[in-house]
Amino acid sequence: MGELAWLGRLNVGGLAGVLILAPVLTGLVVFLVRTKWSRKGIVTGTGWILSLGALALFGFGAVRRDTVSFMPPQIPGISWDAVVTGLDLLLIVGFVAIGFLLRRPIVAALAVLQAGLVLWVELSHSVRLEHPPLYVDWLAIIMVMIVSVIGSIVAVYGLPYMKEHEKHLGIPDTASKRPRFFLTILIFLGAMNGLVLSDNLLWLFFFWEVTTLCSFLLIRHDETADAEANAFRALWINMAGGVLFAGGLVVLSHAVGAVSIQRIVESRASVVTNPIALVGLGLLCVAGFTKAAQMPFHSWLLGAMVAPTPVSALLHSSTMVKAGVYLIARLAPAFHDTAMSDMIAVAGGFTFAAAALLAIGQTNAKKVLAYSTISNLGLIIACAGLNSPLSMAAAVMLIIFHAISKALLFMAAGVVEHGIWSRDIEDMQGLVSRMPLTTLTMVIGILSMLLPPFGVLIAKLAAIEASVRMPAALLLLVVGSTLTVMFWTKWTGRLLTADPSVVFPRIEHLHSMYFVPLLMLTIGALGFSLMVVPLLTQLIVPAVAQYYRSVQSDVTTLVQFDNVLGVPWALVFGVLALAVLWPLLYFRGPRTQRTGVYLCGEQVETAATTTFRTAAETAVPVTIRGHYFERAVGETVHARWMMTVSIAALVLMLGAAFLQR
Amino acid sequence: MGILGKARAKSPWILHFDAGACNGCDIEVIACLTPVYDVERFGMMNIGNPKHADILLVTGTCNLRNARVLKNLYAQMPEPKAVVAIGACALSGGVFHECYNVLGGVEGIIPVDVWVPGCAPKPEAIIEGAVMAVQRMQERASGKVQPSEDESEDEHA
Amino acid sequence: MPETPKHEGGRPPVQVDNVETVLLTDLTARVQAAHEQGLRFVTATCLDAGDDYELYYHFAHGAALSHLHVRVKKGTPVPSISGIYMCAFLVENEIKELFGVPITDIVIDYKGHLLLTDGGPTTPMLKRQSPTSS
Amino acid sequence: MNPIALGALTLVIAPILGGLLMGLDRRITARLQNRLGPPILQPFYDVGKLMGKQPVACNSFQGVAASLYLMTSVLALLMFVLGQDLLVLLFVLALGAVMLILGGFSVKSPYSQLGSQREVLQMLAYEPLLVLMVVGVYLQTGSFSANSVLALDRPLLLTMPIFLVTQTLVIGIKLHKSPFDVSASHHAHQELVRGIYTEFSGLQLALIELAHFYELVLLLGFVWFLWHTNWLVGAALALAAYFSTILMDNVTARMTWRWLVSFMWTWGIGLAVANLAAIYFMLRVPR
Amino acid sequence: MARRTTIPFGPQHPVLPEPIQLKLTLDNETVVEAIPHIGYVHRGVEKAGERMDFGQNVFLVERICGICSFIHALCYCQGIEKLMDVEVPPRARYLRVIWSELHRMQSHHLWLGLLADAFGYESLFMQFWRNRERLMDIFERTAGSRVIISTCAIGGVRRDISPENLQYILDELVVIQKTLDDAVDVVLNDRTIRARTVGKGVLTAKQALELGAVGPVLRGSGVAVDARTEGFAAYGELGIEPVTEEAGDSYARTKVRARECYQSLDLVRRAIERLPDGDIAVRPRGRPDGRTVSRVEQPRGELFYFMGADGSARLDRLRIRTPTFANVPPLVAMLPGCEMADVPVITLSIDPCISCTER
Amino acid sequence: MMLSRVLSNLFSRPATRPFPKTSREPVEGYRGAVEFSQEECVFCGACALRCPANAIEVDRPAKTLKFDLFKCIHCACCAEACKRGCVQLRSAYHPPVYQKPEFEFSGAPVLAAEASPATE
Ligand code: SF4
Ligand code: SF4
Ligand code: SF4
Ligand code: SF4
Ligand code: SF4
Ligand code: SF4
Ligand code: SF4
Ligand code: SF4
Repeated sequence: MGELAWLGRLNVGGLAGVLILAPVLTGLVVFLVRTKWSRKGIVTGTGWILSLGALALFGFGAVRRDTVSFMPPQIPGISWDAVVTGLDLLLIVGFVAIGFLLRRPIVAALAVLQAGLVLWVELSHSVRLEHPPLYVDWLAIIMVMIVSVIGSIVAVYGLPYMKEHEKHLGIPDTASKRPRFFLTILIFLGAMNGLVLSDNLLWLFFFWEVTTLCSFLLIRHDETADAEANAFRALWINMAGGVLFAGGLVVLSHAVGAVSIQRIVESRASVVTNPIALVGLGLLCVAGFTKAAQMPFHSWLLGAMVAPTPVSALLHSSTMVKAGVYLIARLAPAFHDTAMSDMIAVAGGFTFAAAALLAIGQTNAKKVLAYSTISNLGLIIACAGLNSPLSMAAAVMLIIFHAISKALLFMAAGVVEHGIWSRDIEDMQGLVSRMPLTTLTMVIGILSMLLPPFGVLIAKLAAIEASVRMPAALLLLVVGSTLTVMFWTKWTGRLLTADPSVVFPRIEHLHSMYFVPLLMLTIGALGFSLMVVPLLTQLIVPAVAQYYRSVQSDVTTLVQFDNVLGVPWALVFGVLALAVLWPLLYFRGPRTQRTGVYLCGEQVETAATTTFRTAAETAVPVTIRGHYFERAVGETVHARWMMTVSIAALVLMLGAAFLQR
Repeated sequence: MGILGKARAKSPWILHFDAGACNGCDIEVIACLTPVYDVERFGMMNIGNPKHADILLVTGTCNLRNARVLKNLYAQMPEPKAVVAIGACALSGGVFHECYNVLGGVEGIIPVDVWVPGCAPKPEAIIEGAVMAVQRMQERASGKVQPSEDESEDEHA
Repeated sequence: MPETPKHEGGRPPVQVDNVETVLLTDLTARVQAAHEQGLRFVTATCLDAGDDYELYYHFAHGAALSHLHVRVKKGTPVPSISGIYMCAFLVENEIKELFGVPITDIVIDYKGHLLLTDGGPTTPMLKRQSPTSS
Repeated sequence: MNPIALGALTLVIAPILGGLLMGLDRRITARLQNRLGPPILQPFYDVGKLMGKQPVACNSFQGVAASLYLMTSVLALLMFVLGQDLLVLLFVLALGAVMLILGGFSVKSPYSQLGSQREVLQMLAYEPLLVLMVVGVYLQTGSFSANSVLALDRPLLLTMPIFLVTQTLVIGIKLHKSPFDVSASHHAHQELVRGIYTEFSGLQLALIELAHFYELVLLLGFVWFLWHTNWLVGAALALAAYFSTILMDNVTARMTWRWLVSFMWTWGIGLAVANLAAIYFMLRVPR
Repeated sequence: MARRTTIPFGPQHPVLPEPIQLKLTLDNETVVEAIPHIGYVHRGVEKAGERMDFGQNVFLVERICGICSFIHALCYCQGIEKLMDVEVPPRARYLRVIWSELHRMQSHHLWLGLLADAFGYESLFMQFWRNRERLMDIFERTAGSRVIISTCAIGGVRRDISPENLQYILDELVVIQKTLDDAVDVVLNDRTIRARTVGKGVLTAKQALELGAVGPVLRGSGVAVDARTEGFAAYGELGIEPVTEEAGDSYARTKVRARECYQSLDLVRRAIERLPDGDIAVRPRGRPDGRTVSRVEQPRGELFYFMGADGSARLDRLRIRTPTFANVPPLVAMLPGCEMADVPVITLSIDPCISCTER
Repeated sequence: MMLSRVLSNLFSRPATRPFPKTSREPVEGYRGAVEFSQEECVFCGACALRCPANAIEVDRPAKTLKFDLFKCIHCACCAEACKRGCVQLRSAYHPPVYQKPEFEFSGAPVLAAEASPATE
């Protein structure tokens, strides 16, 4: 790494500044300069800036090989703390204004509550603010990479998407809301970068609330009644989460006397014996639950489906919900080996299984994706709760792979939506013969969510292996992963149901700005899975090691031969690839006779091949509806008990703070 | 050929289609599966699905409606395959040969390899017919006999 | 076998017991009445009697049979009784198809394709085939 | 033994063993039904015959599905004999099952479609049991690897008796035996014709049959595990489990998927969890 | 929720030995609608009955269906005998009962086996069919054919049964009854079978009458209708009590048929015991003239013939309403609401015979 | 119940008849293959008249009799009709054939023997 030594000397403060502020500034330019080409150029350019910035940060981390706490660049006369506090208050004023404008007093009330709590922390003398507010470690770097790269890909994909979207809704170019849309998106990305780079919880809180605001604006983007209602729901749930966050801060700042995550983690020994401090952490975790759309707070993410697809792709993969799990994972070492940690695992595991169950009953593709997100985030949280090196490695892997696959899936679903103007899985039957390319990416996306040798599954296996010491969580994970297989398989089955008449499907034309992002993510999903072992040994193990420094855990056992991470995954990949390729070559050409399907002999040969003759000699097409078991797994069937159980789990979780081990 | 041929001879899977029979022949076909006759001894299995079948057993007089089904089923069977026509009905229409909705047997609808006379033929005769069909299929696969299409034409020309 | 003149034997022709001949216009009402009495519908029979059709509707009460008999000119529409006895739909389709009796409003109407297939015979049960039939 | 040699040996022996066992099954089934039955080698004849059929396909994915199904079965068995991670093995197996299901889904035929739908439910019924069995292994050995079992000096059955039962049920489900043959059955006398297999033919079906050979050996291997200390007892146990499924096949009617799922999720999982709980409290696994 | 699954069930389908198609509309796997599509076995027998001479018709109507061919011939012959005013000798009437009841047993065995097959109980299928083979051997010995036995003729029967063969039948019946005991015990008491039949395809007595059901379908719903109580052949002398069950579900229909096997066993034994000596046939004189209806009880239910003759050698009209024809509407009414998996069981529970339905 | 039944099956001799290794003796009186005694026949056509399947064609002036095996339903009406007893139904069944046998004979010489060449 000799030639790259310069990376280690990078001004990390400046880099952080670029990662946080550049998108905000370019977003403003997009907003103000309203030409088609500038928008395309600037959004794409920002994507490059962010990606390169993230790469530079990665290089910095790789060369430095250690964590760095740092201050933002010093500008004389400016106290960044004051700026953040000011902006925070401004934001809260903004929320109050929104509350009044939308006649939603609850928003204003929550905002005022937040302001009060934040000021309490700020003004209480026990808080020592001298610790540098920003911090870089491997986890942060990984998060920045995800936010910057995947977020940028989604933003670029949003360019053609939003154009078609407005065409679809019949909005003339002059009244286009796209400038505002991209402004929000870019600010969102900046805020996420800020969030993961913050060490000071007050700063983190500021960025946290910015993401709340951005998501509100994005969900509301279409300004239909539906959008308004769901945006409001997202807003108040997340603001309630914000209140819990601020409340947790108040408690923590009093109990530990610090608002720096590092400080809190370092003082673990005193934290775990102090129920009050644990409750403070617990409140932060509950805030994380709201943002990560865990049960019982999951309804906002489902509602967020009304937003245009790029928004969903963003919310689900790299931003917003990931902020929630990030916070919990970030704090995990602080409550390592506590009963509360175990309860977090159970609560996460419950959401994992319950959301997977509900996903089975959904016909709306985006809803399935949403439940899958909720479910996977539950798994990540369960991993954080299990709080061991293996589980944390699983959590980090999940964060990475889930982001890639989910972004891919949402984007593919968006392309499909524009191809068939429906989100219904049933309408996607036989998509493989209509949109083969998109379907291929979608299928790879789905398979990468549930099957070996793809990363998500490897992580899931690691999670199960990590959970053996906790039977309750284990059972939930086993049940959840079985249910997961079910809904994904059903969906893929729909996609692949081809009419045998279509022998060589026409490849559909895809806009390059659709195609390239899809391709990048597909390659990402395949490539990262292929390289899961180096990824693990080079990146994740060091990250986890850094992470549990304060806990003194042995992470070297992580990669050993008899554990899931020791399987020669690349070899498995190769063998399976071979198994895919040879039949494609063998069952080809004139040797293989293409036939119609078996329809009990009454297949009509001349017409489409899945038509049969029936009563009164009429020809009727076979229609096959997928099974969704609405009566068994419908949302309404389970809503009540799931709510009850999940609320109980949270209460128990906070209560567990008082259980000394 | 060797091993493959042996395997083929020992594993004929059967598809039975009733093209308008009186059930007499059909139940005799089913009777072949039962303990007393047990055609599974010969590796025969009533597979019920043209895509898996090697031998098609046809009973019945055939009418326009079931003839198209018969053709479809036959077309869906992968080569090598053979057809056995069972009972007077499938052979000529039997007692129904003058009925208005009877085409008069399988002949001319799909090529037939073996004919089993009787009304209804005994299970023994049906088994014997199926075994003969296997031989015919075997010979055809090894090129000794013309493919079924041509054969049916010149045989009854 | 040479045809012999009809009704030549000494005995008078056997007759079906318990038959009641009704007018076409009364048919529906009579069937309705049978339905209300809880009779089981057995089947219907059609005969081609030259210029007319003869229709029998057979009912059963326990073991006892009773029959309604209707004579209609060919071409006269006959109302379906499948609205009263749903199970009559099969036999009515059959009569419509094989004899060409214009039965109207059958609950499930196979439109002449219950038993017969395009390209095959039409109204094959008629004694003398109409010139259109094959 | 040298792992490569062991793997190669497995590749060759497993299908022979699996095929013979299946032949035995057909023979025993026939005898249970008062018939003579086919020759023991019948499964090999069937596979050979299928390989020689003209290739027929509805789409090119079917071949991929069949091939992946075979490959994963082989892979899973190899992982088993090479002492790899059992949990991974199970999911490799699940990959194959999912691929077969997708292969069934890929054709718009009512029977293969409904068969696939039900096969999904079948997976739902047996997957948790397999995973729980592996968890039971972990609880006793502290590891998920198959090797760790061999290192154990007492038979697993002593602590995991229930799993002999659940494993037998799993074999029954996987082999589509009554009362579990909801998605496909060996003889096609079912409402779904041959269910998920309906549209596979010729070579594709041969691959699937071959995969069944491997899978059977693997599933019986799991039973054998329960008494690994004496391989004869283990083998006897495996054969007993196999024979039980055959017997079960012959004394029950096919049930519906609804029953299957609810039965396995109450009794199956319930008993398995109870057994695990017992182990857990007996052994007090250290955190 | 407009989206439904629409699929063909048949004509060629392994659980249906005969071609019939049900167009099934499913909601998930629940049947919403089942429309039968028939005509695959339609031959035109009624017309052929007007073309062949009335003596040859016996062999024609026998081949309407091979399962209870004898009873078709019986129904036809009894009708013609009415039209020709023929008195059938007593021995012939008893022999007719023997063959009819053997046919009924054979048919019920066949059906019970197919039912077992429909829910995958292969060993039970084998057991019933193994037992059925014994009956087939009896036919082969006594009638000269296994399936279409062709022993009924106008005016009596074509063959006598020798005393040795009567003893042979009695001996075989002992074995048959033993096996039957076993198998019926399973079919009625096995838990998995009960799970598949109890409560499936329920038809109330009112519905059954309303829909024109006949035979075990009607009796399974608790309505005691059995054409044999009319006393044709020798039934009047032997006496018979219709077998009924109340529940109206597939299980009740199964039970009716199982019990009828025993009823037939008993009838055959009693008929052999009381078999009178004498002629087995009278030579019919003259030609049929007039119109009549003839009714007998098939294994599947009441068989109804309407015959019109004008004194010539050929009939003027031969109308045949077979039991399955009457049982199809109840089937169409039973299927909606059931599970896809129950379609074969419920369909079989009417013991469908398509070749007779379509003639 | 079923369990004990199948288990006892397992240990008892299967019911399977080892056909075709050994075939059963044909049952006396079975209506199998139709056989004509060509020497005795006087071509009166009684059999043809009674045959429900029209399987027999007799040309009285030309003195030929044609029998179509494929139409025959083995009802034995011909045998009943022939008072000379020159149509009989053998008790062995007619074996399956690869081709339709032509069976025809006339007054003096036999035109084609009962031909089912492939059965041997
Ligand atoms: S379908 Fe797509 S483009 Fe249309 S409104 Fe929805 S998200 Fe926008
Ligand atoms: S919903 Fe339909 S009508 Fe409305 S904008 Fe879209 S395409 Fe046009
Ligand atoms: S040949 Fe005879 S037994 Fe066979 S189907 Fe025809 S009539 Fe029935
Ligand atoms: S009579 Fe019964 S066994 Fe025969 S084909 Fe019909 S349903 Fe099947
Ligand atoms: S009712 Fe059906 S089964 Fe009975 S003889 Fe008639 S056609 Fe055959
Ligand atoms: S076989 Fe007998 S009945 Fe026939 S033509 Fe010859 S002699 Fe006459
Ligand atoms: S046995 Fe019957 S069908 Fe055959 S030739 Fe004689 S009369 Fe004709
Ligand atoms: S059977 Fe004899 S008596 Fe009768 S028609 Fe022929 S030759 Fe004359």
